[in-house]
Amino acid sequence: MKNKINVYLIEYAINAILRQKSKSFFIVFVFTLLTFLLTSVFFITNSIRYELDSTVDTLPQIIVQKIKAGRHYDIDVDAVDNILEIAGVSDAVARVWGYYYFANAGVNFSVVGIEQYENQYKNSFDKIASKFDLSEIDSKVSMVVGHGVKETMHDSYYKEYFNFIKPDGTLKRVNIAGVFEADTQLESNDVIVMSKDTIREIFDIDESKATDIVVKVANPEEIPMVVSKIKLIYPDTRIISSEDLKVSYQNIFDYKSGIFLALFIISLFTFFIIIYDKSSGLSSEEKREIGILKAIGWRVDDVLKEKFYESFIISFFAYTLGVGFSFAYVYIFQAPILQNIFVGYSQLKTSFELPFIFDLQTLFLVFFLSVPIYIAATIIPSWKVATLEADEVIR
Amino acid sequence: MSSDLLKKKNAFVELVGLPDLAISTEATYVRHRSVSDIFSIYKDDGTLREYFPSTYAISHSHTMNLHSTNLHAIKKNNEK
Amino acid sequence: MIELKNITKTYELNKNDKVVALDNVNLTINEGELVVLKGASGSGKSTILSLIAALSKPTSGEVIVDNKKISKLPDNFASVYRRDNIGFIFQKYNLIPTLSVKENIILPLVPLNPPANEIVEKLDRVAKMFNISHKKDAIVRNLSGGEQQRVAIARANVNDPKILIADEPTANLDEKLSLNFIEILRELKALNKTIVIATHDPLFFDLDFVDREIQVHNGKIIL
Amino acid sequence: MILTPEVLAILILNAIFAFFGIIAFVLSVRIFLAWDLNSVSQSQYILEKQSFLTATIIKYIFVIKVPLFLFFIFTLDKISNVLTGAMCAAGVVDATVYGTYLFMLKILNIYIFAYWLVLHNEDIKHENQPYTKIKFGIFIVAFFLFISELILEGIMFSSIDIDKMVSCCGTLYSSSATSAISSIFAIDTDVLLYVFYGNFAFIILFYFLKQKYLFAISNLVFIISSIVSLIVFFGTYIYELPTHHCPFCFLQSDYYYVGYLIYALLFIGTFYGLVTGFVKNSKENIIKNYKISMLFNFLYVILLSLYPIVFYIKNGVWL
Repeated sequence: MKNKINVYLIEYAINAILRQKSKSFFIVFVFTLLTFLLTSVFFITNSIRYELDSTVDTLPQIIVQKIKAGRHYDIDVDAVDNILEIAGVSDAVARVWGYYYFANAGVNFSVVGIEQYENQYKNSFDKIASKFDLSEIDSKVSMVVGHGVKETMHDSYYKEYFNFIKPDGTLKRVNIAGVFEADTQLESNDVIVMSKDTIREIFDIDESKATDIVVKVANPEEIPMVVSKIKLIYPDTRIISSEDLKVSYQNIFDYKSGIFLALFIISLFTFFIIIYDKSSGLSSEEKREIGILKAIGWRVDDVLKEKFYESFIISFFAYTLGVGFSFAYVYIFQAPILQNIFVGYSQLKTSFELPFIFDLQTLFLVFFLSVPIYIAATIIPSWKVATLEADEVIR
Repeated sequence: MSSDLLKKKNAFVELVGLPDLAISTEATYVRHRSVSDIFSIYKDDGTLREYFPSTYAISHSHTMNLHSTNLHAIKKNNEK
Repeated sequence: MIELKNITKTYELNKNDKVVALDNVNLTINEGELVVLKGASGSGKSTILSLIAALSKPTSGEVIVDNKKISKLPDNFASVYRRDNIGFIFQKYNLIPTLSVKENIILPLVPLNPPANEIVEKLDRVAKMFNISHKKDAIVRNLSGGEQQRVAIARANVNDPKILIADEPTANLDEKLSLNFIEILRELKALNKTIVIATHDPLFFDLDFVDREIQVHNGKIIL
Repeated sequence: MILTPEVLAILILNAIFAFFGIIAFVLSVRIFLAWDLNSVSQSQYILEKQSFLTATIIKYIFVIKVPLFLFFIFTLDKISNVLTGAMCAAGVVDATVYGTYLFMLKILNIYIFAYWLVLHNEDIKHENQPYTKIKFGIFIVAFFLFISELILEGIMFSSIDIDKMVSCCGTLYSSSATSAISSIFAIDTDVLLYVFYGNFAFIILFYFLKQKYLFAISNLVFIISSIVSLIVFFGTYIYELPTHHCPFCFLQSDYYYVGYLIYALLFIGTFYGLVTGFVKNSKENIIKNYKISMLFNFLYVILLSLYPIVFYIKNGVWL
């Protein structure tokens, strides 16, 4: 058992790869492209998931929705008082929010209502919104919009205000008081924040109804208990905890990149069948070469080892190249084109930066999906080569 | 991500209380899918099929609803 | 030293068609002897060489080298035996054209993974011996025929084998180079190596340092 | 069904393993039945060539299998995020009835494959290849274990129900639980430690006596006694928590991945210990195996013993 690395054999293997320039180039090119694509998809999903995970903890721990006939329905505001009485609940707020479809641009805005004149909101507005005038949101009917919303409204010549169409067909004019900072585009792009009263007017929601109720629990250990109690009081509700959301994210991304992977595997195998074919068809040149090696004393195991080095070097090189390219592509160039799969073709384009995540497991994952499969494709051809009749060289 | 930016983002999410990223706004059920239900695809149109590229990559949860009812947790607690 | 006992070798072309390459051949070659196998192509000379080198196995009979039965060695051990005992000089040099002279010469050493100084030592010895030191880093493809021949001989000797086997060594050489080769052979013979040459080149006949000439005809040795 | 990319990758590699495994199996059967080194027939010659392919395939599977085993644990750890209640790999293993068997089968197979490779290396050192028939015979048996591992793995992943609550390792490996594993907690800790260190003392004794069979057997027992004592006693000191017994959690980054070191030491130490008894070997090789086994077992014992000692020095009490 010699564990020393045989430098001369590696040198020979590299020479053998370089000797077949066009074949090696083809393999490296396709292999790099495949690993590049796969790694890029993983990197993008990882970044998006990281973005979600880093903010999910600030969400309210529990969201209570009313379900009627299997569909989401407006919940009674009175429920807040009952929920507040449950031990462990530190806060419960009835929220009003919804989607406003802006037909001109063909997009949905997420319209979120907040309580007016609340100091805590003003503080956070200071932090996250620019061009913002406090007095204006207090005195007039106004809203703070995301960057994408502002752009879309501008395109339709709404610069100072916007006319919402109410369910009865009349218009509701709301002034644009401020814009959320571009930094938070990934979260805020399509959001409009305005007072609850204005929202109720636009969507025609009764004072006694709300979209959902968010509940804050001081001790996270108590969340399941609180959930079950709410469920007992209101059997017609669906209760989502922030823990559920996390699990749901993980599932979604795994599921989706899993499907991508499943499709990807087909192209991977096609490639390896080509490799198998290419490495099985030996030129007389190659046959002679192996014959020489065996005649001058190379064992079958030595030839196999050399062939293994060859395929390992070429596949590992291409793997590193592919991963390197995708690092640059995703994190330096922000994944042009491929990003579209994730952001869709909506009109409200966000421009955002994918946060840099170094995830060792992804690298392992892509490694296991490429290098061993490639080496597997070369096992049988290598064996055929290594056990060729050596006496042909002198026959 | 700088901690400053992270703080800003967290402040925004806390204000709005909606969990998802604004990267798919084509259909209501894609944005904030975690707080919508599996039927919400039909809200836009009864015959709608998933056809947006972004619903392919990011869609509403497939496993969430069973979970979110927390039936198991409740059962467990009731047994106790 | 080398003993072929009742060797028969048949090649199966297909199930019903067999070619008898060697038919009950007995041959003994002593240590330090230079033997020339003569005969037309297809007569069985090359088969004898490949049996001595354990490149192929006899259909029946035994090959014994240095008191060791090599005719039934498993593949890997046959290779080790060749590496330690046999130097090969082929008809077409059989070098790897894109490698340098140095890399070609050390090829037999590569699987052993010896320390660097051992490689340099062995390389220098044979490169000096066969007058190729000055071209050590040249790519083989760019060398002249004579130089390539010397590289091939250097490679065959890099492990200092006891037995040298040459298969039609002068078939691709002009007369001047062939005479050069014969001079080299004389030197090798002086080093007390056992040399077996298969050839039909008349230049080898009646040389003063050839110990024996053996005529092979239709798979049989004619004395 | 759980369709994460990691699980898919494992399944794909399993498919490749199965494909090559079947080739190796068919060839092994042929070689096992018809191997005759003295024959000069064409068929024997072909068999000799095929033995190279079989050996290459087995080497390939083993070389990929070992890092893949770590990746498998890695994956279980990741899936544990999705399964509510599971905090680490143990929860996932317990999520289905197949988990525990799969795990044991995986470890067994790694031992068998490693054993096969040692046998193979020894075999090809000799001109008459004395172990060829035995080693391919062993592979025929190993193949069935291997295939059942692959099938079991597929079944396990497909039967994990993401919506099902699973037990966290806290309830699995605690003295109050009633699972099969928990029965080991009935053993008195003192007795267990006597067995563990006593076992190790026997290993040292047989090392100096050079009793290779006894050495191998005491190594075999050592696998069991060390894993049990790891769960019952040493684990609690790694976590510095008297109630935490999980043998998987210390594979996580919170404990500096020390678990990989622990299991690697144990595997290498006991494996070479077993090799001394089960593979006929040249004298110097046996001595080398003795030394490797002794060294790694020694490091294992030292490493584990350090945890309680350091804890005692730091806190002045035992758990």
